[in-house]
Amino acid sequence: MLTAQLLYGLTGCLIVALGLRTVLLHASLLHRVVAINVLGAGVFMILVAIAYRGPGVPPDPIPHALVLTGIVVAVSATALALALARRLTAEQSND
Amino acid sequence: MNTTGLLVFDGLLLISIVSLAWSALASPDARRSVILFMAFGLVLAVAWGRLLAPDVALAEAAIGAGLSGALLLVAVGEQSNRALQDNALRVSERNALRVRATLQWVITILCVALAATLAWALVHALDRATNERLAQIVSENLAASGVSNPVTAILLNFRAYDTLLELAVLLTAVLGILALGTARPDYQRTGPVFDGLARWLVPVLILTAGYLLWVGAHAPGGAFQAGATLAAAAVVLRLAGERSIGLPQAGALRVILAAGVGMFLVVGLTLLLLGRPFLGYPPAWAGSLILLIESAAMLAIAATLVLAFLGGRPPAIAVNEENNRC
Amino acid sequence: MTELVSSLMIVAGIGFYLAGSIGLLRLPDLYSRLHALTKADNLGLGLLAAGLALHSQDLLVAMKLLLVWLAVLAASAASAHLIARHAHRQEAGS
Amino acid sequence: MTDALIWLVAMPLAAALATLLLPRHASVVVIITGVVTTLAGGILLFAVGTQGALSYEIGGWTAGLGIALRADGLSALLLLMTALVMLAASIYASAYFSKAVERARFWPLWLLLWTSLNALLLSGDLFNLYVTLELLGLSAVVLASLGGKTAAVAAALRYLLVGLLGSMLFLAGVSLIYAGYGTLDIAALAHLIEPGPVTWTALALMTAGLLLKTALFPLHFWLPPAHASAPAPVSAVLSALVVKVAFYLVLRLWLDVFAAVVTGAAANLLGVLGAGAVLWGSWRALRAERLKLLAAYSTVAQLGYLFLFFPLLQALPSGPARDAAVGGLVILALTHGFAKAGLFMAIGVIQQRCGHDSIRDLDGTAQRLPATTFAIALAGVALIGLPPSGAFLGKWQLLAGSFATGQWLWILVTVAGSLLAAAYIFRVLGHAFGHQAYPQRPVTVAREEWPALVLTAMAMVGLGLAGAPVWRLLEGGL
Repeated sequence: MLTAQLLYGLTGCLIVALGLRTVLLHASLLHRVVAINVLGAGVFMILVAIAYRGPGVPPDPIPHALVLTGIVVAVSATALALALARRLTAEQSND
Repeated sequence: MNTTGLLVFDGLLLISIVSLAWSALASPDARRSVILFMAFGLVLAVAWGRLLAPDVALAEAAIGAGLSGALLLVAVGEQSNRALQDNALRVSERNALRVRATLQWVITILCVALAATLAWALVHALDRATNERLAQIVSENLAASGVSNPVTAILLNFRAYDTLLELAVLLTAVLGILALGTARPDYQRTGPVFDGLARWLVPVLILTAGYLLWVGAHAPGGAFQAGATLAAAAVVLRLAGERSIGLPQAGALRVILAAGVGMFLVVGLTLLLLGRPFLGYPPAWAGSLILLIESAAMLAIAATLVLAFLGGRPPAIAVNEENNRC
Repeated sequence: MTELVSSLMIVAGIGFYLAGSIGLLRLPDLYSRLHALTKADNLGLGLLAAGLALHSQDLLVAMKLLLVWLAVLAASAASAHLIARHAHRQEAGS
Repeated sequence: MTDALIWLVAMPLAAALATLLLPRHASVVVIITGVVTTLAGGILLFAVGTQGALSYEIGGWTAGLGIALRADGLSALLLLMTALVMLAASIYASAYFSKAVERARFWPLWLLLWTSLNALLLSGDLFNLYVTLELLGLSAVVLASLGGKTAAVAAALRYLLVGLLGSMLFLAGVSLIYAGYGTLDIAALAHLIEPGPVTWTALALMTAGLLLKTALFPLHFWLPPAHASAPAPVSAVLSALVVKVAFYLVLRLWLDVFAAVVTGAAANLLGVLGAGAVLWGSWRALRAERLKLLAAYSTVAQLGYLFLFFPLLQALPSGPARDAAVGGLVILALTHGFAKAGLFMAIGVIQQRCGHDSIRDLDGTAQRLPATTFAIALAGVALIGLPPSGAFLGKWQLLAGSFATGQWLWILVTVAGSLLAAAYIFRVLGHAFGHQAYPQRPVTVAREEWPALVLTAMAMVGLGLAGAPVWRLLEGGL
């Protein structure tokens, strides 16, 4: 086990927990959207840490590909959440 | 570099990542929170670079921090967007506040427990270190994949089906955005300084997008990074107050949005009808087919991200749809 | 020799960054903060890029670093201008 | 033959693009898709029945390096149900949305949802499952928001956040699995799996994510508002299919992939949550003022029954008794799918024709919309679990398994839940039968009323009679 793998992997775990806490705490919608992105970044960090093989050694490319997919999915979901919030504001002001 | 130096660097990097994440989540001010989140993404990109994941670093900087940040920032900037900034729980009574404080503690303890469990499992998982095998298989098959960048080989050949569905996710999101509302009003023109910047930045960004798309075959890059860069060019134009930001009219726009999934399906199903497996490229053709799919995907991704930034149907589409009404 | 020069430039660059960051935290108003940030950081990045270019001993890498510096220079100049103008207009408005 | 697997995903996806580019011909495209997917589903079911489980390696890469699609009895049955329910709901939707602009927005998203349902049921790769879950979640959210009013948008937004949290937890579990086992392929993983911190934590994370998505009590809070405020055809598939495929994934993980490491205590926990769902969901359905809310809470309760099977299956030794219980579980899930889809469509007809869905003001509906009222009655019989509905067979197996393993608690819960279901169904029917003159024709608005009628009849008669073949298909499967 490499020190860097461990350091980055454990930080990933911490960031997941930080994100989850804000999601569950009924913060404002914006904070929850940011928090889900942070949570995702924590998971991605775990994946990238798993892939690392030490300096000078080519890393495992599979987690990298998974993280790339995950980043795109996350931005799609964020964009949709913001569009829904915008519509909600519009509907509320109509009521 | 010596090990101690690297360790100090890792330590500083991780401390700044955690503190940026914490302050982005803890800051009550929405705008500050978003800006800290963007900084978090950028520092994260440095971490990906440190862990020898340049493809991820590029995507994180362009999409994770850049465009997500821009989307969040423009949403926060809309003063009228109350739904975004209202607290979900409108509690004013003291009693409710006390309950809330207890809840806060329970959730915090729960999250600490989660972090500990995750860490415990991860340490055990890293101890086993069994995933050498699959990385080995990837490098053995790389020659037949049509590209020499292993990440691109996985995304567009070995696990191309994931990417097909991922493009379907993007399509779903953009159709949702188009269904939910109309675009935000145009910005005012920003004046000569920003115009000057935009005038040379936009061509450079378009050029960079083309380069990233092309280089993805053998070095870090690819359709997603290229698409995000292309979208960034349109965002710069829009911020400069341009009305036309490169989006085509309604019909052509629909074709572009469908192009990412569409090209994938055309290639996959054509191969299927020719007696090969779905998306089973012949090795001799693999490189060209991947570039073809990636080019279409880049346009679809760029158009999707731009529409997400606009926040809804551009005026042209909105008018077109009204005419269709029965 | 080049190694020494490049290291000195990198250290000097970091020094400018540090000064810029302290300025951002300690200076009293927005304009002086902007002033500290853009000037010091642009110079710091320039020194850093030059140091790294020397270190790499490769013309292509040096060109890329130069491009990075120029891009940041343009972007920070334009954004500092926008921020300052916005602040100025708000002051004038209120 | 195995090409049917990829066509089941490619067909609705291609149709989504076709309806996006050619909105004028959308209805034709959708009906063709429905017929073709139903045929493909039938062929697949037949093939699985005769040849056993099928798999298809995408791109020709061996599973592990690439992604494999897999179908066994369980997934083939659910695929066919998906095709039938989606086909019926599509016909209903073409009548439900009256404006061209509404339909132009609806069809591509509808077909993307359809794609994700099929892709999820066929996927043999953990990360690919994450992507299909996101596609499912996002398309379902957009469709649920098409109602457009404040309530619908607010519910959709909450639905989106819950769904995202669920898929992120799932992905965290997948990451741990990859770290520990070095593979994402489900079949390979099933052979490698062994007890330990990695496996337990990963299973717990993935299950937590999926329980959020399948709305198991007490994680059901998002479901009633989202399902009750969506357009009726969307509510139908949200309740009948979308939560059901998330449940399918729990089943797949617990009984197949992770079967070797699941403990009795964990299965009991799911059972207790299921019991909570049955009682709470049924009680809230009884108290609901609106038909749609009643149907949504009834979904919470019906999902609860499915989770009651977990402690039984854990306790039963493999053999005919356990196979019978698995069959009962699947029949119950299928029956609920047909019945609930039919119920929501019938409610949709009432809502559009009467302008409301308030239960108290239903008087005379039986005279104005006899076929629809009949569909509600049929669905109600299936939800209560009376013979000859498939649910009767399912609940019978639930009771038989509880007797066999001495787990008396589940018997009490099942009986109490069924009595509550009878109460809320008869409350609706009691209001629906008023005193007005009968019309000339039983079916008054064909395209809207027939789909609900056919689906609920499937739940009642079709599945009641088709019990034996279902059991044969599942034999030795899980």
